[in-house]
Amino acid sequence: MSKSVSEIIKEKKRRKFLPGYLEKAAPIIFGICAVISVFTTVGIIFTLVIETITFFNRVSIIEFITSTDWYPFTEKAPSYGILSLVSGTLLITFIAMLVAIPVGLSTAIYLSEYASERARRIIKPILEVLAGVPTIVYGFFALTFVTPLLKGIIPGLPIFNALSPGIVVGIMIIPMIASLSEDAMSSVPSSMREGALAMGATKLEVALKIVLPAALSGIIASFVLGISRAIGETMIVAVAAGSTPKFTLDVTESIQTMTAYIVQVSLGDASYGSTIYYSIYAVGMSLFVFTLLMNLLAQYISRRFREEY
Amino acid sequence: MVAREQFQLDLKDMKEEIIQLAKYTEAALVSAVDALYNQDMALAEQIIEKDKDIDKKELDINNKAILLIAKQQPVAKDLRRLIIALKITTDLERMGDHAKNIANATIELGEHHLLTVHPAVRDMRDIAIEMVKVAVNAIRYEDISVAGKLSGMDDSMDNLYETIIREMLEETATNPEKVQYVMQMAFSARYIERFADHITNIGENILFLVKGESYNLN
Amino acid sequence: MVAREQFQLDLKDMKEEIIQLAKYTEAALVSAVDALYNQDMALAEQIIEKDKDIDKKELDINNKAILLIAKQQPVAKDLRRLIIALKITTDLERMGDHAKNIANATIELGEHHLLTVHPAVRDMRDIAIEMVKVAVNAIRYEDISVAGKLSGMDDSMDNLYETIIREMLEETATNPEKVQYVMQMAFSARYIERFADHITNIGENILFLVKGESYNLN
Amino acid sequence: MNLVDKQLVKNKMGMRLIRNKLIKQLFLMATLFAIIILGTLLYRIFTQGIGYLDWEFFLSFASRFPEEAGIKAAIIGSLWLMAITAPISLILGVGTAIFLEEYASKNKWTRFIQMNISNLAGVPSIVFGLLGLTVFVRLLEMGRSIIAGGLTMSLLILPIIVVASQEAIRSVPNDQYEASFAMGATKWQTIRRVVLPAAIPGILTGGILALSRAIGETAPLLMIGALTFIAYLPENIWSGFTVMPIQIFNWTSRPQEEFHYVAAAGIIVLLVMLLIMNSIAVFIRNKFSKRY
Amino acid sequence: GNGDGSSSAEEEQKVEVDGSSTVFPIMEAVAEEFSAENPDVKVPIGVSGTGGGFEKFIAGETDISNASRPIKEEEKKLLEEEGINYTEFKIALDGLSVVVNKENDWVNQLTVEELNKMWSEEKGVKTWADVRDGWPEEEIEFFSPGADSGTFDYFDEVILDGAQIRKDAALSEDDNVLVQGVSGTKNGIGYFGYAYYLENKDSLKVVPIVNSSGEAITPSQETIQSGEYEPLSRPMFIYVKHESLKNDTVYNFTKYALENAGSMSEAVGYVALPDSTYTDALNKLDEITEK
Amino acid sequence: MLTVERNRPMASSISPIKDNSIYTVRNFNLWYGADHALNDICMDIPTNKVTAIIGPSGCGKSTYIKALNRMVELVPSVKMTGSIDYNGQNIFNPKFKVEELRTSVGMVFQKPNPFPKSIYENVVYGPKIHGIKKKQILDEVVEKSLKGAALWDEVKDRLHENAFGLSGGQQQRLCIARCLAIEPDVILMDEPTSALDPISTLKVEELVQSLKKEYSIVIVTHNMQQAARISDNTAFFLNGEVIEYNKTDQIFSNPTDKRTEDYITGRFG
Amino acid sequence: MLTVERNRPMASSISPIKDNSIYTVRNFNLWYGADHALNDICMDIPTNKVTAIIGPSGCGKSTYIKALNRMVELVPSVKMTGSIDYNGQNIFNPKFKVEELRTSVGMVFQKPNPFPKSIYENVVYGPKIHGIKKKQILDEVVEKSLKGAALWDEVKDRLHENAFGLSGGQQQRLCIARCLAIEPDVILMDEPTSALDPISTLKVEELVQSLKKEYSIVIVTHNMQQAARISDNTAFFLNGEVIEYNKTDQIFSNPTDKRTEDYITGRFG
Ligand SMILES: Nc1ncnc2c1ncn2[C@@H]1O[C@H](COP(=O)(O)OP(=O)(O)OP(=O)(O)O)[C@@H](O)[C@H]1O
Ligand SMILES: Nc1ncnc2c1ncn2[C@@H]1O[C@H](COP(=O)(O)OP(=O)(O)OP(=O)(O)O)[C@@H](O)[C@H]1O
Ligand SMILES: [Mg+2]
Ligand SMILES: [Mg+2]
Ligand SMILES: O=P([O-])([O-])[O-]
Repeated sequence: MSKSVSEIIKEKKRRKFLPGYLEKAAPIIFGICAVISVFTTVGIIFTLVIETITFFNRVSIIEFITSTDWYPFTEKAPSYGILSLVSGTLLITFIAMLVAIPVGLSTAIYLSEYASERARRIIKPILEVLAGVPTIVYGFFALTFVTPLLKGIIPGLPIFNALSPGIVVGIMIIPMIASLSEDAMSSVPSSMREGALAMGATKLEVALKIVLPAALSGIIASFVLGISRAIGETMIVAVAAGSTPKFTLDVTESIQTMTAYIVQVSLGDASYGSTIYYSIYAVGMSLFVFTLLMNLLAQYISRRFREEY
Repeated sequence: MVAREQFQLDLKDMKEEIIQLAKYTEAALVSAVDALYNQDMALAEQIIEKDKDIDKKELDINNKAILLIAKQQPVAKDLRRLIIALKITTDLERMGDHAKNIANATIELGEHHLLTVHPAVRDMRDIAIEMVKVAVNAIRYEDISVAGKLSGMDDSMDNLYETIIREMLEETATNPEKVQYVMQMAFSARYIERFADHITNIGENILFLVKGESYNLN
Repeated sequence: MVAREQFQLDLKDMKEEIIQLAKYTEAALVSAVDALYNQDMALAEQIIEKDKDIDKKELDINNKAILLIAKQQPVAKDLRRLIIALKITTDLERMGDHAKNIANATIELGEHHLLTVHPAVRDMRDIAIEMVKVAVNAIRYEDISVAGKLSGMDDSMDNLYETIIREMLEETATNPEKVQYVMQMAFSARYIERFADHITNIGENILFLVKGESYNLN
Repeated sequence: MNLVDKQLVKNKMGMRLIRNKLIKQLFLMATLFAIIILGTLLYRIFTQGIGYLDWEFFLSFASRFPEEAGIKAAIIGSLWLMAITAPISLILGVGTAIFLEEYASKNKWTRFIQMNISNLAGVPSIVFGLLGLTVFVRLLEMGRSIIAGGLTMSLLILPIIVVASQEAIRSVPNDQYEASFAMGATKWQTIRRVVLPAAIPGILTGGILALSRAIGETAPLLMIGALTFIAYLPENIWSGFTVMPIQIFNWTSRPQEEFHYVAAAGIIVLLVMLLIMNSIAVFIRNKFSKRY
Repeated sequence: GNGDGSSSAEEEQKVEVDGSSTVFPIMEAVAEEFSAENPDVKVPIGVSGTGGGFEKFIAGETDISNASRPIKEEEKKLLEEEGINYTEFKIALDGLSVVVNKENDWVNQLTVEELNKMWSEEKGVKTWADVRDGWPEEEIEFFSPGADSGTFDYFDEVILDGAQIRKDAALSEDDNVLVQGVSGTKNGIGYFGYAYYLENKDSLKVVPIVNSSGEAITPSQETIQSGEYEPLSRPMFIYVKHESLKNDTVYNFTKYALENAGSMSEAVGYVALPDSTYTDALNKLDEITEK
Repeated sequence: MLTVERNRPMASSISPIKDNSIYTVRNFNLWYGADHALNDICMDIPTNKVTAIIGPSGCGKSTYIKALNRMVELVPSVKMTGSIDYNGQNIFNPKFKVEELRTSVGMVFQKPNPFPKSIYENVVYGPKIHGIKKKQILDEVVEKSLKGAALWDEVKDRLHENAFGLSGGQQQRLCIARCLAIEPDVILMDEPTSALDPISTLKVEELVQSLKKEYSIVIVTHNMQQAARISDNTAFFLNGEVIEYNKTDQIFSNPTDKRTEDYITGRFG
Repeated sequence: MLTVERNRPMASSISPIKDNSIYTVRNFNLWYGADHALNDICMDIPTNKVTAIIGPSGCGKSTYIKALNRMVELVPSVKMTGSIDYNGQNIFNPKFKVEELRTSVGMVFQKPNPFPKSIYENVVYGPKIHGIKKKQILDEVVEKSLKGAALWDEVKDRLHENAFGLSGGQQQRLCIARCLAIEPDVILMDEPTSALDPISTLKVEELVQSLKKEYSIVIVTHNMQQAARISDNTAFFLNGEVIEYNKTDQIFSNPTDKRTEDYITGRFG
């Protein structure tokens, strides 16, 4: 070598200026990126709040929060009681989670603890496809397949009901819960499994008493995401639950969710500037607050249950 | 916190065994000198027999020390403890040999010879035994102040030895026929002198153990 | 793959140094016997002086061996190599001492004494030197077949020694005034005999090195 | 003293093993349940749609005749949308992730941003539609253009990408940083040459999965008023556009049954597209995932 | 008239259409044909709903707004405020068809009063027997388009006079879903656009409605066009911005739409207006543009 | 699948002592797919002794002890022939329940792997899954096991804190306590100190030596001095074979096989 | 922030030899928050020697060598006083660029940490970030560094394969090669063999010994025998203080301080 590397390096050092600037610019650039995410939230809140204020100038906020009647379209005495939309949303979410959590979690446990590596490699992508099917497809699946099936079991079940779309929303989020929970469970170090197996534990005991608790925060995170998806799901409900806002806990009744309402109005006839028009922002705001609370709760829970390893 | 408990115990055991061995050699010397004085052939034979035990014991301690080195990776003082165990036992074995040599000389001299043993030989023995005791304490307490004493004692031993040899030679000059006997006697004195030298070596070893440097007390 | 290269080198160096030391003692013995025969006081003095080097060398090898044990955690044969290094050097040092003792005897005898040295002492020396050579080979090649030979040689050494002592005593009987000289002479023979004993010890050590068990060749 | 009753342990063993077996079957059934449903769904879609799936379908615009209706505009529209969404969301998302993981000191502000992001990930897509309508379409006067749709979608999937990228960056072991710093590399050099290359598989996988969410989304685009019929291809980011899910939605709500089959054909195309994207993600995951 | 305006060179050849999803199929068909003849012209059509369409129309974003109901007062006011002049054109008719299940062999016709009685919240009809004596005492199930659709609006206005529709009616935004509902429910009754009935003739039974002249009329091309089928026949509109008509492309498209609306609406399942209506409309168009 | 392939004459290395054996391994072979990881192992493991297994990386040490409690079966591609008798029963006998085997044969792993639970819960995990529910017994078990693992004094005041708060050495002793809680007969240890610092290592080593009064212990280690320090017998593995199996003192002072010597003196193959 | 607090009389342990020193550390103190991790360190590190640092876990060994190339600053809560001179220049002098320091002071870590790139790319990482782009020079650098790290023969035919395919020991030597590529003067090693098996450990040890001809090496280890084997001088740390710093032979045969002796003989505190 003509010149030693360290000499070359010293020479280069003397001549370089640019990296210094890059070095200083980088955190600022990335900081701006981060701030944009904050702006997104600000944007959402700003958007929602402005229009929501207009709405509450016309409709009493008390009525909005406490009334159980949601009949915005009657010209004579429209009533805006969000509770019926909330109950619809909760009903769907509840049914969905009732389906998705046991099935999704069971699937996750099966894949992570029992299935062979090969089976896992095949089944997981299949489940992910299930997650990718457009929701409108699920909607018709609920209406034309699940509802008739349910009618066989529950005679007199109306064609529009909360049960069928609830189940299908559940089916739609099974892959999400299964896949994320499986990720959480398979990232539990195998040394822990070995520790338990070596004491004579069965696979079931390992799964339920070791892996599940250790992966709990990840699993709860998957539930939360699932619940968020269920709350935010629009098309399935719009197609199969009817669009009758009702304050009810009866799963056989037709209901309407917050999201379905927003879509209904935004595709519908209500004129711009009408109270109905502003009501979608109020509903959107409620939805946002709803998910915010949910997420805070979830974060609290997952912090509480986190088992560090 | 006391760590390496087992190793500590092993080292302690070894020390005890070494002290034991020292005591054997001491006993051998006492018996040997007694046999010499009393022309006690049986005792002499017994000493020769018993020396085998001492040899075995030496081998034993040796092997243990080597095993401990192999298994415990000792360093510094621990290592020196084991190294001097090897050295001290070699010395002790030689001391045993010297006692045996005296017993051999006793047998060589045979029963009923008329030669009186030079009384100072007893003094030599006494010094030697005193030295063994000192050495045992030095070993037991790893005490260099005690070990230092050995050097002085060895000096008086050397003086005694020279006196004895001189006086015996003078005697030979008057009793030429006794030459062979005197020779054996001289050798015996020499053996005790060598016995003491080895004890001095033990002292040196203790110094090495404690200070980590080699000394020459002779 | 050769691992622990440095350690291997260190072990080899140590072996060379031991052989070197053996050669020194050999030379010392040769000189000592020469001085004895030729009543060469200067040479004797020189030997006594040189013994200090041997002592230093012994200490040196000793320390190196201990350091290597401390630093390299040897086990099995490696460990035995270092252990016997300790033992062999002790023997070699003693062998040097014996050469020195002969030189001392030479000085004690003084110049111009009329005593002729027993010619067999030369033979003893020759056997001893032969034994040193054998031992050096045993060390160098870690060869037990060679080491085995030492036992036989030591036996002829012992025989020679006994012959010499016997003949000298006979001579004394005729020349009682020479008693002191004979005694020195006898001691000298004894020193050579001990010299050989130590070589036999070296053989034992090589056996121990190779076989991992202790033997007694004496 | 034996505290553990060995006999008891032995006795209980049988029951435990049986329970293990039974519940395993239960888990297996749950897994099969999901798969059977998928099978049913796909079967229905394929039997309906396959007849309409020909070359023409890809090369034609929408039409009032089911036989002539095609998905060209929607596919191209979806691609345009992705062309906007992908770079914007990736750049913003990865940038945010780098900021949060590498530069931000762990204080209240970063915690706030962090919480904000994980919260955004849970906000329903329709709310993003409202945001896009108000901010991009109206406030910034972008109209119902590709850019407005793309930006809306970008914001929608931004949190997903941020979280995935953070995860990927965080999983680059600390010793990699140390190695780089110890050679005299600067922070930015370390990020660019060590962290990002190592994190890229994770980022891409997360990114593709997020994009496949975006490509199937209907609601927010309905909100901002994406078009339904266009008989031409968009020319630039200011053009109007339609996307596959909207086209499918439109077809399904037609009275003529034939259009429902056309919709099924559209769904097949969408599914295949999703499948391709997922496979790419899986491929990246398998191919580039490095074990530390 | 083809573009003679010198301005056409620099103006973009584009017509922005948005609005009702009901009107969408007609305009889609028109645009499809128009584009085939004028490949350089772009006619994007959105479906923001009638209300959403007007919103954009008011914002000045569109040239033509499709509507399945006439413009409302507040919308007019806003347009006025914005200074936007426009003209309303009827382009087709839809006959809201009242249908029952195929197995329903008792309902052969219904009067407006009966419909009113059945669909009102207050009147408390539960079973068929409550509607007309002799009909079975089986509970009726109601299906209706969503409350925010033009179809619902029209029905509500014409039959219920704007009163509250019964709350137990199953509402759906998607008329196909209603088809499914009625054809799958023995005691179901519902109403929706004529096209949805036409497509599902085989699985549904349409109910003749007694008109103001006392005749029970079954909805069909002829009865709707001729106006016999009333009051459930409703017009559909496009609103065109005057300002846009100055652009030849828009003018041409509008003209083309009015010329072809009749045939196109029939093609997609609606009913054409009488020819004269289109002729009048074309005249009006020329008036506006002074051509 | 598991049959004794052939009956070769028993090697002298089968057993270094004449005591009772808890394990009798005969002609045991193991393959990972086509990879022959253990080759014709014959080896008796004595009761209440510490048996060390040493050998270079990849020689099959872990595979071997994982075979002893059939943990190796968790690897899907594993095939085996030959027999392993535990207390006179072939562990591959279909009637022999693997869970039972693992209950009486405890295992401690290279990296401490406590469960992410409290110290208390870690220890009672075993008893609990085996159906012991009484709080009082569990409390006793915890105290006894932790004392047995020489950890009681250090943790008795924080039994309900998370086990991850313990130091590495404490975690490893906790894993040993967890293992003691079900009162096994044998404890298998796979390099239990290789993740620990020297102090913790010494503590665990001392623990192992004190445990052998009540348990038979098999310990894999690639720290030869460790094997030398704590074991009674040592087996040297190379390329899946037992090269030499003998009293530890013998192995470390004077091994019979050249390869053993090369290995223990750090010269390797 | 960085001032010489007081000028205590220099301890005899500052330097075991009279040679040139590459580092001169005086009264160096370091705190993690309120935790006093290094206490008044005075220590000269000689050129072209291997200096070992031993001490129980948590005594501050890693902290100390990370202070030598200022990697310790990556921990936000760190505060320091005293001086560290590198080649006569105070490394905390604001003019002294930390990147330059780290360029001439290489570091090798406990766990081999190659980048997930090809072997070639790993080695040229350093030169590349320092602006060397010429393929020909880079090729030479790769060959030279890999040869220097005694790895060339093993990998020369697969330079473009991923470094993760190498064994642990090879990875560690690759990390050393990577470090050599920018031709540092000093190499700091923090327990470079604690994650390696015995064979790899020996290889790395031998490499270290051969490297000292050209580099000054500081190696942290808690394997005392390793320190004994490969270092020229050894410093014993305890609770953030240098208890004894002397020639290695001296430390391991006859340490001056009782605590040193207790530590090296395995008796601790
Ligand atoms: N799960 C596995 N699949 C395939 N081969 C394996 C598996 N586990 C180990 N092997 C192979 O079997 C052989 C023995 O591995 P084993 O883990 O038993 O070695 P070891 O002696 O424990 O080594 P180490 O000291 O590194 O832990 C090795 O060649 C290894 O590559
Ligand atoms: N990042 C840090 N923040 C706070 N304290 C730290 C940090 N790193 C180390 N310490 C503390 O400083 C002291 C010295 O730690 P250091 O890592 O230097 O020890 P060490 O001698 O290298 O130990 P080991 O042998 O375990 O690596 C310890 O008490 C440790 O708890
Ligand atoms: Mg292993
Ligand atoms: Mg450290
Ligand atoms: O889409 P609409 O026709 O119901 O307004």
